[in-house]
Amino acid sequence: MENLLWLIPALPFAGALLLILFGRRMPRNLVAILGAGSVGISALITLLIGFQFLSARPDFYVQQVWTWFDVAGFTPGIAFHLDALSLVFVFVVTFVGFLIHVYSAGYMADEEDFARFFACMNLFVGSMLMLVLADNLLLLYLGWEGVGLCSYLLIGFWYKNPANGYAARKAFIITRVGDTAMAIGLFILFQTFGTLNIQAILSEAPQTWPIGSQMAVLVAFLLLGGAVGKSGQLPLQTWLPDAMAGPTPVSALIHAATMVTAGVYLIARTNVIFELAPAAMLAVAIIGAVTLLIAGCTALTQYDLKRVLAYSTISQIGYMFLALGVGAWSAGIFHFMIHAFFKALLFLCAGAIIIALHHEQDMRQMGGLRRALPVVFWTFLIGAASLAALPLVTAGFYSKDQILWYALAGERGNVWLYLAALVGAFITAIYTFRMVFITFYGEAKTHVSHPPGMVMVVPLIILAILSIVGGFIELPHNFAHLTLFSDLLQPVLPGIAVDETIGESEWMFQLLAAGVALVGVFLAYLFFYARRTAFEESIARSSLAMAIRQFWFSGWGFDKLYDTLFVRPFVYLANINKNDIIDSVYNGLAAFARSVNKGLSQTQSGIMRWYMMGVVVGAILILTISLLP
Amino acid sequence: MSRNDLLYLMPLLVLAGGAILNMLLVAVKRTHKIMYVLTILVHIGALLALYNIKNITAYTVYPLFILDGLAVFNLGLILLTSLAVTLLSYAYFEQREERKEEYYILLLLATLGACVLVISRHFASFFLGLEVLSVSLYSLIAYLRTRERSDEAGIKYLILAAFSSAFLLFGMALVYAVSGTMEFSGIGNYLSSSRELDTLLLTGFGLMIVGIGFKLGVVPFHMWAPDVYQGAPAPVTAFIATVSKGGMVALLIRFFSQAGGYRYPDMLLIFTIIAIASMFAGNLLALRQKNIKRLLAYSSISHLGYLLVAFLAGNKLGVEAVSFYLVAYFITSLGAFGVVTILSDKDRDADKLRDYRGLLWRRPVTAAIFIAMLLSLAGIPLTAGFVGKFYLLAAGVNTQLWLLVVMLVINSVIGLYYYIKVIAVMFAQPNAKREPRKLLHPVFYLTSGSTMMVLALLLVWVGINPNGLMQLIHGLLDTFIAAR
Amino acid sequence: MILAWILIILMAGGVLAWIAGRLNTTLPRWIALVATFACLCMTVYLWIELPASTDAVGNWIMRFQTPWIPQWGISFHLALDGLSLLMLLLTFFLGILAILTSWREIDTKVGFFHFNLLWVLAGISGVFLTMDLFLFYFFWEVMLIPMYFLIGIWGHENRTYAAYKFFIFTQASGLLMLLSILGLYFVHGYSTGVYTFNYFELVGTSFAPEVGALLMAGFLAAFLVKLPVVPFHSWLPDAHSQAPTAGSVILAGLLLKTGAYGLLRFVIPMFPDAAQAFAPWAMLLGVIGILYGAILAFSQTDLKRLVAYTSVSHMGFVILGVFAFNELALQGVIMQMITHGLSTGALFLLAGFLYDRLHTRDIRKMGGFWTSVPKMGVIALVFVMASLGLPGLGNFIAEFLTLVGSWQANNWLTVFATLGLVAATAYSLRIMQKIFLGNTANHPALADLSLRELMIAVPLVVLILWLGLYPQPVLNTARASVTEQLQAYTNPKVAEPAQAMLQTEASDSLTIHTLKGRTYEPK
Amino acid sequence: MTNIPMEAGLLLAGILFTLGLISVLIRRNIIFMLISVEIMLNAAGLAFIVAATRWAQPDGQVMFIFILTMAAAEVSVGLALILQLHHQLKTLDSDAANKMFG
Repeated sequence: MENLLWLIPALPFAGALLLILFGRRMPRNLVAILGAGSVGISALITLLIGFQFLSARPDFYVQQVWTWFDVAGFTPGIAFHLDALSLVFVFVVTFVGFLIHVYSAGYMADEEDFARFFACMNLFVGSMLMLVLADNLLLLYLGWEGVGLCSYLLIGFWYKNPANGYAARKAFIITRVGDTAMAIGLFILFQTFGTLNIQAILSEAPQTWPIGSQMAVLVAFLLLGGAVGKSGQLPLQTWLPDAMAGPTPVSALIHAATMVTAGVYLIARTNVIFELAPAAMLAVAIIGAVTLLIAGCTALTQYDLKRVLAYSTISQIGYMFLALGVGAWSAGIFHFMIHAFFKALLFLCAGAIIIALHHEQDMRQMGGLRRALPVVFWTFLIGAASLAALPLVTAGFYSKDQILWYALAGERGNVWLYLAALVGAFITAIYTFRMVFITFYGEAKTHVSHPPGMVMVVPLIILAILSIVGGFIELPHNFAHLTLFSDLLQPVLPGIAVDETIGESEWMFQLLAAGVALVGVFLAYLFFYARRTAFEESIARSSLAMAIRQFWFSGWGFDKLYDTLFVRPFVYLANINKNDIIDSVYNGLAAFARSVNKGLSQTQSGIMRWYMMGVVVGAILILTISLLP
Repeated sequence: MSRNDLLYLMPLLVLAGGAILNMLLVAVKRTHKIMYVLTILVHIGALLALYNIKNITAYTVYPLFILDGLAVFNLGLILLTSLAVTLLSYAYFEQREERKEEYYILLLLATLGACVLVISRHFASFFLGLEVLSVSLYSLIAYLRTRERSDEAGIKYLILAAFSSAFLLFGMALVYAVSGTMEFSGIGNYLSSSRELDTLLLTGFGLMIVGIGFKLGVVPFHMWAPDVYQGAPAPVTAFIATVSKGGMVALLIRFFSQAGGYRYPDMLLIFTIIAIASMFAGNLLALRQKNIKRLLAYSSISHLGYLLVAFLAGNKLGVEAVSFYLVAYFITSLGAFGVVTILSDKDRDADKLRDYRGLLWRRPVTAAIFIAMLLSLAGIPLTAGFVGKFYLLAAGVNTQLWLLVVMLVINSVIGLYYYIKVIAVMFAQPNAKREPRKLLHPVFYLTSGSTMMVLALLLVWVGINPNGLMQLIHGLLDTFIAAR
Repeated sequence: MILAWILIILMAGGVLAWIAGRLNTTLPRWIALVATFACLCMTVYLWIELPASTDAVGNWIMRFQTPWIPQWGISFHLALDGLSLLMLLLTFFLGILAILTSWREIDTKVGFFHFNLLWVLAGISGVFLTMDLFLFYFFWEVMLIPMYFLIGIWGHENRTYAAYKFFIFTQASGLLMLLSILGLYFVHGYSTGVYTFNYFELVGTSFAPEVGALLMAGFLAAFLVKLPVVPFHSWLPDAHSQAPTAGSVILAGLLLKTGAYGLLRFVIPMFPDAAQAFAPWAMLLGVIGILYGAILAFSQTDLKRLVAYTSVSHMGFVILGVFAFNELALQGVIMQMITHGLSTGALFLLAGFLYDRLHTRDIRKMGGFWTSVPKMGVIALVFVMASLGLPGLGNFIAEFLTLVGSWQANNWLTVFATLGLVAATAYSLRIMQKIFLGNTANHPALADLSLRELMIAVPLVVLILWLGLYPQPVLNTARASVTEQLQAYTNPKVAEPAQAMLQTEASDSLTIHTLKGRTYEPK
Repeated sequence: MTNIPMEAGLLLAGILFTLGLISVLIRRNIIFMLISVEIMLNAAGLAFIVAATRWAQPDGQVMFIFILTMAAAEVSVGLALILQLHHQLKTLDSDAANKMFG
């Protein structure tokens, strides 16, 4: 069965290829079937292989399809490596991917470039699978860049609006900055180990580098650079909100569920190196913590439904980074999976709303949709609850609680990280329910014209179920103590040691987390559902609040900062040098020759006596030279 | 004079006799065609006579002449070139209503003068050869007397040439006064025996360089060149560019090596300065020149500069390089001026750049030949000019004249600009309406055309397979051992 | 002999095409196509038969030598190894595309055009094949003149200036190389008494360090200008943008590669000491080229000029890799030569297709073409992605190998070179953005690619994908050459006795060469 | 004769030569220029004779005869050209003959 491994990425690729070549001539149904079907079969194969994997419990399956190239002992293969970690990712990618494909068939039904959309989506799924299944870092890099390309293509899907194109370009370039760091990391790894095979590196790294060695830290930071770029973390997060220019299923699949978590995958995949680099671990945790706060605050102020979700994604990935940073590997991955479910769900719901309201994305134009779109409302509510981590019933609670706990009690955790995460959880609850209240409650402002069809609703329901049920496979040890998920990951990701002194009081912190979430919901209710009191109003209207809101709204000014620091100087430099200053050196030489020519031409005056003078001068010069000693 | 002397001087005697015969013929009846054929026959006769003595080891006709490999080679070169000029001349002069017969007499005499230069080993023969050449040239340059430019060119050349001859003669006199001999080898012996150089002697050499430099047209004695090239009829220009300069180069090599000039750094310094100045002045002056004949004049100034590089290298390789380069340069110049000759009409020579506009589309073969010639001047492979330049560089590098060699390279680059400028003009779109000029019967162009074809083929052949020529030069120069 | 036939076919084909051009305008095209295709077939045949001909000397698949100017030790000496073979394949492949793309574009003086085209190809093939330095210089120049005509006659509005610039730059640098060749010739002659231009004999010449440095400088001048390396690049944008499409394809795809080839074939093995001393500077030049070219590319509004500057940027990787002196980097360089030839060639072809339809190269006048020309858009996308180094396409393999290799030689410069990838993203995406994305409102609908154009573009796509996913055949072919060029660097201790042998057995350095060639055992 | 040193004779020749030289440079009339050149040539001839006297050889005198002959030929051609030029330019000013330049 594991021989079918190669089919998992190959099928979406094949679908993409067919769609690129013949898509324009195919009927729409066929396009949709081909697009969703190829991913669906991949999902099925994943299930089959997954069952076999779970029952046999090998450490991993490896399948080499061919040797990519072989130069001076550098022999990366087109080879797939399936272990528990990749299994989780493959599962999420294929299943969520399949659901979103199905959903898209409805969502994009009126689009002209139906085939192009599915081709890109399939290409994306294939690349993403390549990324998570790669057995060496170079192949991973292939997938890594491949998903970047698809992200570019899909953000700019509605290419006729130049702004979308620019957003797509921004996404590509900023992630490329991170990729560059990652590439340099690969160079070092190759130089040190003579291979880029992940397993080989991971097994040799501890022998080569002592803990905290400079090289390990350097490599870890470089890989982190790549991860940060892809996952929209500080300082390379600015592309992700703009990426919402793409169709909503794209946002759901690429910019929420899968691609943006590639950074998480990368760090988890190379956990051994990070374990060797405590400084990098700390950096991961801090980046995560800071990002989740900044993005959360920004999400509070946004009015574009998709932008709120985008910032929320950044923030949630911040949690994952935080988890990875404190060494809670499986907690991070767990949150990734749960996040994939509920965030995809939220995006798809948002998509349903947007299409229902004629591509209206501004929340201020929404309201009262609870009645008009009941299914969407309920599923959205489930997703929102999960995002806000409402205690006990939602999957989000279980995954986030774990992170909070390890941020404090893990051996690398500390109070500050915990506090950041806790505040983040609070903010999350507020902006999530702000969204719910503004969108679904209050009076209806826009008429619903396009209620979603079955194709769109079914994936919503399935994802909603997953957003609740998903959490029950991993429960805290003082509460049913179910560790299916972390057991699965055990061979790949090291467990985390807990500081025993705090360990006693875990329940207190769980309660605190739950309380914070509930308070957040309540606050959102106060501010955005109920009529505001004068006091609340005065807070909201105070100039300080306005300034903060403005600052947060702009994403903490990062765009402006980068604009002035990098983009403008680059464009300025490029533009003033458009005609290539070096060229003028050569033109100057030519001009010099011309002016000499002009001067010399004067000597050819046509007057005979002048010529004679020349002869005489020559004679004098010659005599001088020959007679001087 | 012994029988052998006569045998060895036979090429020159044939030329002289031919000139007299022509003269007599003119007196009897003026027929352009017969004169033309006779002149060709005289050239062939001289060449046959030369072929007869090709395997000599240096033979001295005491005291004036020496016939060695260098001499034979240059005689052959000059005779062939002169023959080519003759062949090109017919169509050119036929369409002009002047008295054209005397032209051939003068041409033969000028050739004779150049031949004398090439084989002389004595001031007297040097002077005689030079003057026979010069005086014939005065008339040749001003031959088309109805053209005002012709007269201007003629008078300029006359006064300046006489002026520089005076320098040359005065220099000779000083050298003679000090050394007591007028034979080159005798001067060499004197120089090698005397410990200290006399001021008068140095002055003499310096003044001689003025005279020689004038004839070579190198800086700063080059200023006559463009005016004379422009004013003279195109075939005569070709003759000046080739035979007149080539004869002087041969003489310079002989004089310099026999008199032992390579031993004196001052002399080398003077020639180095002259070489570099000629390259730069020639090329820079040509840069924006709109008149093809002037452009070629400037180009020839710089080419003489290149030639001096190999001359300064001095050893056998250097002399070989000079000889080879002369051949390449002769072919190329003849070809280039030949094209000008062919394209010229009754009233004026085709010397304006705009006359060549779109030539590649109007007259593709002529244009192709001209392009080949220009590329050869620029030293691009597949042409003789490339091998020649390669030879020069090899000689320079071999003697490690790095300064000169680098200057040569820089100047080749500057030179490229104006050569390809002419080429670019030729493949530009032709002007919309161009009056087809009144031309002679095609038969008249047959000889000119076939001469040009032969020259073009020769150019490419030497460019691709220079073996034969190199072996010939190598073999002939065995009898001439250059001293350095 | 088959090697000589390649040149003969091309040259004779050129002359035939010229003559045929007087009869009608289609015949020259077919003649040119058939001639080039015949050469391609021969080369492919050689490639496929490669393992069978291992009995040839060392890693040299084939040789042809006949005296030319024996007095100077010049012979008409052709030899084929893996590197040359790959370059020839590229030459003829792009040659065919160039002919096809001119099918409709060129309608004046068709015969002469194809004469020039075939002679350029012949010159380039000669450069890739010849193992005699005089002959090398000969071909080096031979390829320039027809190219000059191609630009000067069939080019765009500013063609004369561009043609001058191209010609003068390349000539100037070529002459410096000629000086070095002569210097090498005499140095070798003095020390061994054997005066020859034979590459195999000259390659082991030893000289004083400063002499080596000077001689190398001459060679470098020619190759760096041709490559081109900033600051000697300024001929390139003009020449590329003004040339007709076929000319641009050949310039970018092939002519630049002769510079890279020269570095690999001559500079690296002949001047190991001088090259090592110069390496940091060379790599610095490479990095400057990568970044400078990218910045300039970003600001261009003339599509062909933009692509031209991307070439400057990409060629920076070549010199970076060459002077890293390790197999990874060199293999990367060879891959880069091939893939850049294909991808940039393709971009120029696209520019030609667009020019054909719009009669402008100004990207400010374009936009939103995806709607009407989706096929062209997809193909453009592929090559834009190739140009920014997307994995899965050939250019990625090239750039990655180059960078991995150069990392081992110089960390900091590699970091900056890698930053070039970001800049590459910026300018590459700009192409997509300005031409295919954006508003369609104020543009006429264009016709999508015709069958002929698809025949040109699709093979390129297939090849670039193939090179990206399974480049091993190419790498295998190049491997032996790469190890040979690096002989002096990889095991310097072994090189010493080889040097000694050379002096004792100078007349028969061929045998030593053979020994060198055999040290590598193919797997 | 023997008590006159050679240098004196050469000095005389030199002075003559210089006079001719200066004259040719400052004259604009072509005929005068021609005459001045003749003076220079004759100065050279004088120098030859002085030199021959020093070595008691006839060669110098031979050279002088050659020079005279040549000068005569030159003048005859020259005068013919000058006539022609005068016919065209209506002047003998050498500076007027400057139609070709650059």
